[in-house]
Amino acid sequence: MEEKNIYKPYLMRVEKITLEAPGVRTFRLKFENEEEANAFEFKAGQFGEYSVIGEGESTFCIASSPTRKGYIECTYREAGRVTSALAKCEEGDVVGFRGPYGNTFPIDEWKGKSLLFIAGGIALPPMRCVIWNALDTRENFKDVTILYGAKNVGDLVYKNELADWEARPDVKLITTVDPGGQTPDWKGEVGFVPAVLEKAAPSSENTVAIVCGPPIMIKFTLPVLEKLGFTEDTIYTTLENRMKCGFGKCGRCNCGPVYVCKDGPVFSYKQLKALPDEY
Amino acid sequence: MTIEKYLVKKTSLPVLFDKIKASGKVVKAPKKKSHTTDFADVASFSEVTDDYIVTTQSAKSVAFPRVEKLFNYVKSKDGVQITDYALNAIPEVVMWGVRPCDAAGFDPLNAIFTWDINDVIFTTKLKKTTIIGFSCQNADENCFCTSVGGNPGSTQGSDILFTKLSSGDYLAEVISEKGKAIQALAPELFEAAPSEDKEQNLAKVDVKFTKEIIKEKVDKYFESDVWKEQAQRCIGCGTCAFVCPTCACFDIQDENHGKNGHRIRTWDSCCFSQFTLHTSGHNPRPTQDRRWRQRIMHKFSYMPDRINVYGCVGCGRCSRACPVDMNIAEHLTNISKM
Amino acid sequence: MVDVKKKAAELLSSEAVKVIIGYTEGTGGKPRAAFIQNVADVEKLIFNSQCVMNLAVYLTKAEIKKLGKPAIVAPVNVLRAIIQLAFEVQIQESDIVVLGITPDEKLVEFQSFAAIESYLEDFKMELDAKEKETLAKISGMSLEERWAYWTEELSECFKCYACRAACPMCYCHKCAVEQNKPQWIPVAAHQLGNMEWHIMRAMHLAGRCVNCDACHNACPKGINLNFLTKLMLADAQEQLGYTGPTLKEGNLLSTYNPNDQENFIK
Amino acid sequence: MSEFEPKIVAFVCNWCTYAGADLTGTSRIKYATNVKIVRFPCTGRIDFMLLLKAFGEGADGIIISGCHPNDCHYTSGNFHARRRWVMFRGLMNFMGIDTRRVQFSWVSAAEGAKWAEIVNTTVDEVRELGPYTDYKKVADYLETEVTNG
Repeated sequence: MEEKNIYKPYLMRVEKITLEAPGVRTFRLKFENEEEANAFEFKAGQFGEYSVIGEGESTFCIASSPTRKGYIECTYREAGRVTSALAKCEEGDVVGFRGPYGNTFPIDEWKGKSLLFIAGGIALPPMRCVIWNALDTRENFKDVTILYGAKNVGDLVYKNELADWEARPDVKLITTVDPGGQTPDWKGEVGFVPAVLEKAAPSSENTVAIVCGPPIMIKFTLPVLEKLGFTEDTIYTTLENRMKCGFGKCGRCNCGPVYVCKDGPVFSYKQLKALPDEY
Repeated sequence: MTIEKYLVKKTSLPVLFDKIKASGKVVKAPKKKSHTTDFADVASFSEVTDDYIVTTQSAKSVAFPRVEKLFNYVKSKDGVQITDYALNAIPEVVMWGVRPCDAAGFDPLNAIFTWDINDVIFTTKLKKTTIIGFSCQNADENCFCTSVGGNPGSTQGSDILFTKLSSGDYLAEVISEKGKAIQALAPELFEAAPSEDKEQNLAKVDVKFTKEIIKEKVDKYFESDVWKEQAQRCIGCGTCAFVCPTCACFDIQDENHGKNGHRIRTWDSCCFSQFTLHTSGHNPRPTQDRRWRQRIMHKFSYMPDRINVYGCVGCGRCSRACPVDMNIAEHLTNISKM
Repeated sequence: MVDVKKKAAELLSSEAVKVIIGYTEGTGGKPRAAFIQNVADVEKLIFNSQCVMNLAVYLTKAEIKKLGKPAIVAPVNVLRAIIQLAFEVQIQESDIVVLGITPDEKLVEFQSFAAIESYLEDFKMELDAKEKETLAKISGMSLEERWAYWTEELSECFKCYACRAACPMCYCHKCAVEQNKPQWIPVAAHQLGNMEWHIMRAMHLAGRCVNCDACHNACPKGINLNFLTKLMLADAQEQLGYTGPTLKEGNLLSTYNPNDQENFIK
Repeated sequence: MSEFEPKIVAFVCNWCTYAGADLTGTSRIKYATNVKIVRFPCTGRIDFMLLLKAFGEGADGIIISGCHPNDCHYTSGNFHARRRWVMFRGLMNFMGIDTRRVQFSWVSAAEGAKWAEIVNTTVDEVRELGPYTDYKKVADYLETEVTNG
């Protein structure tokens, strides 16, 4: 085994900061060290430990697609100590990154199938990597449908990209906001994600559904998907649990014997059903 | 290597001890402190005590200390500079007076820290540690090593194991190359093996259950009220985890000192209510019975399933230290009878 | 004990309470807390001089609250904690039944918290001779010796927070030591982290500590951390006229007297 | 060898002492430059942890100052603070933290001269005591220790 301090992060320069929604930012990070940049590889669905040196580490997925080389992106909402410190970072600042950790979306197995993405609120970022990965290799897939909902219009993240997807003829985008969250000029749907999904009724034939969102959304979306004919091994989600190390040592992310950091974060609905209720 | 047996006279022990000290190695041994008996740096053999069932804390801190600097950093206007952990500065340490249960505890720790990814800080420290075990002549009601596959004279994990014989002299079993290296410091002290049987000089520890039975039961009773019943009086401190020889859960924190700082690893415990708490306020293990279940399941189900080793060596430290008498042997015995 | 058991059985069978929080036989001759929900189990209740754990710590625990209305076996240290908790609005008179118990195991019934308060008037919260002696011994050291004593003593701490978990007054869901915006106290159990944790603990218990020694009894390392709170108690009594937990006045540090001493202020 | 210059941190209330210190300046009264002033809304807001942080970061002495009794902008903040300091001083002293290095005072907005005097005498006294290393050493623990149990 390589004798390397596994806790030592790569140093990354914040190249670009995008304010996505109140308190939600996307950082584009570039390696300080070119060798590290060249050696770095990841796949859609993996996560990392991002750190503000002096404040600590925080776990987020890698929100950019592996098809876009030379940088990684993360999107986070300001909440705890580390994310508050990240929010104070400016372009040009240096942050730490360890990773990539965890498993990946089985995107190679999905070739020739249609993809249905369903996301709620701040849960679009963990899915964005696989969306872009699919769109950058668009020829491998049949229909691509994205259903994205948030509490209100302001909370929708990646507004520019939503507009891109909207404009693309090869993507069907449905956006929705919770009742009362719409603005006068809102053109999308109004309603909760499960209801909008039921109304849109996308075909389940030869289709994989990728769902990510708050537990309550997941809880009500899965039955709708089953009703639409999706089976438990054609539905995928990505979990998050509190983590410190990212590689199965710190002892807090496990759901029963399954470690979200090692066996996840990507799980099929079939796997999810077998997990004890510890997520 | 095969185990080599020798006789080491009672009077030779201090000589051996001094030779080890003189070799420049750091020697930690059980020492009577103001309130407890624990491993500590000792100046001379006279400070070493043999009057203990087990030390209050386990020997694990030699490789997994309660605070570990992972690396240092300096922040400046232009960025950050990281000074990596100096692995070559780790000293050679001899742990003297380690009980067989404690010595066995390094196996599960090692399994955790090398699971797929090698934690070189831990493994380098362990590599540089020599364990001189002393088998047990005494046990108390909290001991249950024999129920989890150990025994009071087990050589597992030790580099040399001493067993006190009826004459007061010691049977020395040299188990590993590291043990041989210690022997080589004073080969003349290691005399021809005694004929006396080792077993009759060991403490008697009754078998209360087997670890396999516990695994079978806990796997079956994940959703059971037994966890609630057992955890009722648990007050959610971290004592059990901190005295445990195999508990490895940790937290990672940054500590600043002006522009300088360290990223450190500190002990943490699955019994703390905040251990799994998400920033959003959601807690996957919201109640103490879930946390207690995690503690037992981790040791007796998840670890054997995932890394092929049980996470309990039966030292009974958690039972002795628990402020509310959460006696693990009692709880496990009850589980085994379910 | 007979009348305590009888009363406990009555309360359970009439469903006046759902659980009796008391002491029972533990392992190795040690008593432990018991949560008795069946009349048949009332026989398991015990009381002796070893029952020093402060059961009041369970009154604020969510898992125990879920069991339903409790009756609690309460020697003086528990009674004091109940008064302090009541003053801090952590428990309501209607939510618990208090079964007072004397050192010779006699039942003392209380109709109200006020009755407990007046009962406690006969048990002034004062340091005993031995405690005073230890305080005097430490205070008698030179400044350097005191600092050396406490850094040595507290360096043993590995921050398992058993002291906090066993303390009936430490009921905060998120302790100040866990606040990390900003991080007041280092998380790590090194000298500074330990020193500041124990100073903070003592300060947050000033005028609230009921001197039950639960913290010290819980400490796996046997640290004399209870003498920090004992010192606070002695100081509060001597300098601010503090007498003990009460339902009437505010907490020591959330109230003031315009005539408080200020000989140290220029 | 240059003479030891103590580093003093002053935690002061906005309404009285900070204004008083302002007056010291506008009155052109000279006083020791060793002091770094940190302004708070009220002495009642000055947490005891701040003193420990100051010592940990290398302060040799600390001044805590606010409104005279009955003059508090918020009526009773200074009364509460006074009680806290009674208790905290006792604890510091008991633990061997040098309370001679912590000076409490009431300085009103009109007492520019008193502020100068408090600072000057505190600086002199702390200079006499020398650098405060006890607490700093504990705070530097991680800098010096490689391993610990």
